[in-house]
Amino acid sequence: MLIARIRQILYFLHQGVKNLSVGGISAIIAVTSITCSLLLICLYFIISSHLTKAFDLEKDIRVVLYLKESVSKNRIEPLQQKLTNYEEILGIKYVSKEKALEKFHHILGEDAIILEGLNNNPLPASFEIELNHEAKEINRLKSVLHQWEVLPEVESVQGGVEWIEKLSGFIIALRISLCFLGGILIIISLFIIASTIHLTIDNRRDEISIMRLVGATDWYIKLPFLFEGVIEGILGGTLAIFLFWVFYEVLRWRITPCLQLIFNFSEINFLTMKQIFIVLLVGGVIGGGGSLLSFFLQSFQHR
Amino acid sequence: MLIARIRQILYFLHQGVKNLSVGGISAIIAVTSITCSLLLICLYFIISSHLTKAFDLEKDIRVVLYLKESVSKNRIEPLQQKLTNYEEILGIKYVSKEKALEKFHHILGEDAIILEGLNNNPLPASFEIELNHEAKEINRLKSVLHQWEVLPEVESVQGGVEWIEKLSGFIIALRISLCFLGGILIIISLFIIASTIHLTIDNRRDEISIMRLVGATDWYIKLPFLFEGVIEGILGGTLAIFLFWVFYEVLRWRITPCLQLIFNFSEINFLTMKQIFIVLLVGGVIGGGGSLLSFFLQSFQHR
Amino acid sequence: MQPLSAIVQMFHVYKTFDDNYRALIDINLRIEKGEFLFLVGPSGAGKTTLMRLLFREERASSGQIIVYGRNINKIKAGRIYQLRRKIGVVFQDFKIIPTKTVFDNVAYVLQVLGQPKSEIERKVYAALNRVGLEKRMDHYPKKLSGGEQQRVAIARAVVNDPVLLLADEPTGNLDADRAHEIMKLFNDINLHGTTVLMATHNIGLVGKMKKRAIYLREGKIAHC
Amino acid sequence: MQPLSAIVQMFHVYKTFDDNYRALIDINLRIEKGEFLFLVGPSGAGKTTLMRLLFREERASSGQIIVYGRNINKIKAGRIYQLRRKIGVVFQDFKIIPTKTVFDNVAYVLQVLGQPKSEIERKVYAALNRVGLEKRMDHYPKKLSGGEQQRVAIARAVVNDPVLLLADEPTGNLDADRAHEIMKLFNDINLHGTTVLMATHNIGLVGKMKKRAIYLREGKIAHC
Ligand SMILES: Nc1ncnc2c1ncn2[C@@H]1O[C@H](COP(=O)(O)OP(=O)(O)OP(=O)(O)O)[C@@H](O)[C@H]1O
Ligand SMILES: Nc1ncnc2c1ncn2[C@@H]1O[C@H](COP(=O)(O)OP(=O)(O)OP(=O)(O)O)[C@@H](O)[C@H]1O
Ligand SMILES: [Mg+2]
Ligand SMILES: [Mg+2]
Repeated sequence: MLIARIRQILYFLHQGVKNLSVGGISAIIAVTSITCSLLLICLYFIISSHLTKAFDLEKDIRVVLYLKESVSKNRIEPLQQKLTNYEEILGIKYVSKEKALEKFHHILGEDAIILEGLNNNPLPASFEIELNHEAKEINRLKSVLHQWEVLPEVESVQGGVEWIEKLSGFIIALRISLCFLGGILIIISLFIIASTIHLTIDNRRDEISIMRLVGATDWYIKLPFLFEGVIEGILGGTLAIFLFWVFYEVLRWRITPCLQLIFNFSEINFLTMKQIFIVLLVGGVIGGGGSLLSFFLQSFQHR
Repeated sequence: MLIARIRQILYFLHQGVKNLSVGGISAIIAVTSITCSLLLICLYFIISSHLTKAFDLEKDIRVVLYLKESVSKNRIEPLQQKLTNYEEILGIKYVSKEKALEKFHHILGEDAIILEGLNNNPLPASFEIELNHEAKEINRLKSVLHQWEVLPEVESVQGGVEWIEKLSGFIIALRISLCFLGGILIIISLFIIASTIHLTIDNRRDEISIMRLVGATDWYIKLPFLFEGVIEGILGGTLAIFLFWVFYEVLRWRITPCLQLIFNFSEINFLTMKQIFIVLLVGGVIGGGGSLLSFFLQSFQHR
Repeated sequence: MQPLSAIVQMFHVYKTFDDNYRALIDINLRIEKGEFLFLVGPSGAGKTTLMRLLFREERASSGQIIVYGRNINKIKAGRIYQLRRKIGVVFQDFKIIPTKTVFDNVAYVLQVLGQPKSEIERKVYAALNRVGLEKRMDHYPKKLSGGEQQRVAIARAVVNDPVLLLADEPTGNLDADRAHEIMKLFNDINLHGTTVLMATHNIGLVGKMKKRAIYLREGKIAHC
Repeated sequence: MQPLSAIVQMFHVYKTFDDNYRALIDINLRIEKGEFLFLVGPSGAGKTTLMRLLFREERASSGQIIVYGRNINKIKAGRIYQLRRKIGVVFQDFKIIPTKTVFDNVAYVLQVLGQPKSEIERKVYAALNRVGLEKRMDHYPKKLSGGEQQRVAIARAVVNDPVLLLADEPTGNLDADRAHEIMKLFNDINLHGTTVLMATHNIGLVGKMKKRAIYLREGKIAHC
């Protein structure tokens, strides 16, 4: 019984491969359609992961705590200790009044001449704080900043909230747009594949109706097509990944210099193993699913 | 003779429409494939025109001419006159030493306390110059700036070149990327359409070979398919534009707020009439071309 | 319920097509188990339509049809294959699968039943031998002559010793000698227990065989 | 060059298929203008193959074929339609276009020639009438019986009074009466000047018609 089952499945697989090789141009078209669709999905993956990276400006999230003029030097150390205990803090740096003036001098550049007329240093001492990823969550950031604002040593807290608010809004918008684009691409892909396989099977409608007439069950007819679809899908996926890799290798050297100019990362990474696996899986699923779908359409058309 | 020709062409058109209606699902698939492809092209058009707009920051191209401390007030007027003669200049504004200090005060904001200790005003007078579109061409800009630098009244010229150099590099990179993306999309589209029409015609290979056997010339067989393809293409184009318009109307209200945050334009425009025309034309051409192409393939296969 | 000796019974069967064309009118018919029956009639009389009803390629518009003890109107779509596996059909237009070789076309009927490979090979060789096509086994149907294709269709119909054999004009593309051989083949099968219903225009054959014949004319049974 | 009275001449024609199967061996044949010639032979003898050579569906492997004064081996691919327009063919497997109605199938041969609509209608009606299908004009072929489809193929072949009519087993799906009518039709056409070459297994018909017959056997001409 089990052996008979296995023999049957092997038979279906064999038929699937045979159909593929008999299918000729139809099979080639099905495979290349799937390849095109999956190429779009690869493109989506790579754009998606790098765009997120481009705007995920981890180290730029900084906050400055300006200290009151009255805070004496020996109270700096314990305050820094206290702040370091906050788990949201990734790094902290004390900037003394003198250091601040130096920096300001540097920032002004040519205009620094105006500082020549100064009698005393008007700039306050401060802590420059770098926040870790968790703090980017806007509400958490607000609450932490509020705690720091009411510290007796702190004059004012600068930066952070508005910028983060803007940025996270942008990232959300970007994510939504990308999901949207990805969704459209997947729908288009599915459509193309279902159409192609539909046409391919439509090409064989006589064959299928003959099989029915000589006593084949529906599943006996369907399974080889299903396997054929899955094999075509996986072939298409493999081809897509290969082509995308070629494409990637060719373009990498051209795009990289431009990138550094605009974004703050300088290298494009290829798809991860997980993404490659997903592409192959999606290929197999849409190949097989397309077969089933078009078989379903078929049965409506020719009953 | 002429009447006979016209009758023949009407016959072909009629056959084309008839094929379409007899074609059923195949015809629907061909039209929707073309629609998908043209949707991608619409998307390309809209992204392309808006990205260019987003980085085409016309009014941000400014140059500042700092004047020498020694230039007396009565030489300002003639100099301004002289500069206005340059056709590259869109607008020019004189900023006196007092005005410059005021502005600096404003820029520093809270930090303006440092200006309190000043004895005299160290800031120079200047001309803020807005350049017109032509000047953005990098070489032209360089030569104009050079001419101004050597004017006796001018201490130094600030801004412009590096920023423009960066920007134009970026825009070129962007344009190339977009053309590249567009090219890929069009190739994918053509492929999908040629495949679909090939399968559609392959579905009718028996029909075509019978036509040949009963004495039809190649063109007599081809033309109805050609017309069918063109009609399908234009139908697909119309559908694509309609769907894209729906898509546009639905998304406009969601995307607009995010846009203002990132780019300096706040409205997405729909395709121009010219672009709509191009989409329809491309539809017709790829529809007809796809037919011819697959017919060509066919003749290799079945000779 | 019905006597076991009848393999096909038709009661007041009508078949009207979409365009209101009445192809079969009040057909009443009983075919005994093991019988050899001819269906004769001019072109368009309804012979093919009658056969199509028996293996549910078409459904009767009204009336009851009982095949092998089952009312076939009541068979669910998903179970029709069980009926068809008991019936061998030689289609008037052959209905050979163009993408399978001659061997695979005939073997398909047995593969569907899940028979072991060795047995399939034995049976297919035997069937092709009987119709004289053993040398053409690995050819694709497109390459065969009209008569050869018809013989493939015959081999497929008889390969599994069906309970009922429906042969629709099975000798239309065959020369007299070949036709005679095929009739001998059908007779053999009939002697081994298969009921045979054969539609034909070849009155000569009908005369020679000395079997019962039904005459169809414009959808009605004329003689019995 | 060749006498005007011959419409078909074949000199030492061989046809070998890809698989080295020799379907025709050293065929020499001369068909006179206005002749009615039968081509008889068992299944697989090469009858269809011989006809296919005459309208260049296949090319001879060697030898010369002259039809209507032209060496058809030398016709360019783009000009074959000129040959085919002079020849009416009843294909053994009918070759009817499934997406066109009966009327359109027959009319296509005339549309290809650019004939005016009124004349096309007149001729198509007449041809369909001759084969008894005038009532079936607007049907699609799938809905027709085997014999009806065969008659559509016959109507198409004769609709434009071809110079040469090739009929490949044109009565295989027809009852004796219908077959007799078709033979009368061919005879009529023949009397109006069309040369007829008809392949058949029906020795009875051949006997009745009292015409010249060529016997093909395993690709060779046996009698003449
Ligand atoms: N699907 C259909 N729709 C409409 N009419 C049909 C359909 N199928 C068959 N017919 C008509 O029913 C009649 C009987 O057809 P059938 O095929 O049973 O004839 P037949 O006796 O087999 O003829 P032949 O000897 O020519 O094969 C014919 O006139 C045919 O045109
Ligand atoms: N394309 C092909 N490739 C290989 N062999 C072929 C091809 N076409 C025909 N044959 C073989 O050539 C032989 C002659 O075929 P043909 O069709 O001419 O026979 P026929 O005399 O018309 O037979 P029938 O009466 O059965 O129609 C057959 O044995 C056939 O199998
Ligand atoms: Mg019939
Ligand atoms: Mg033949």
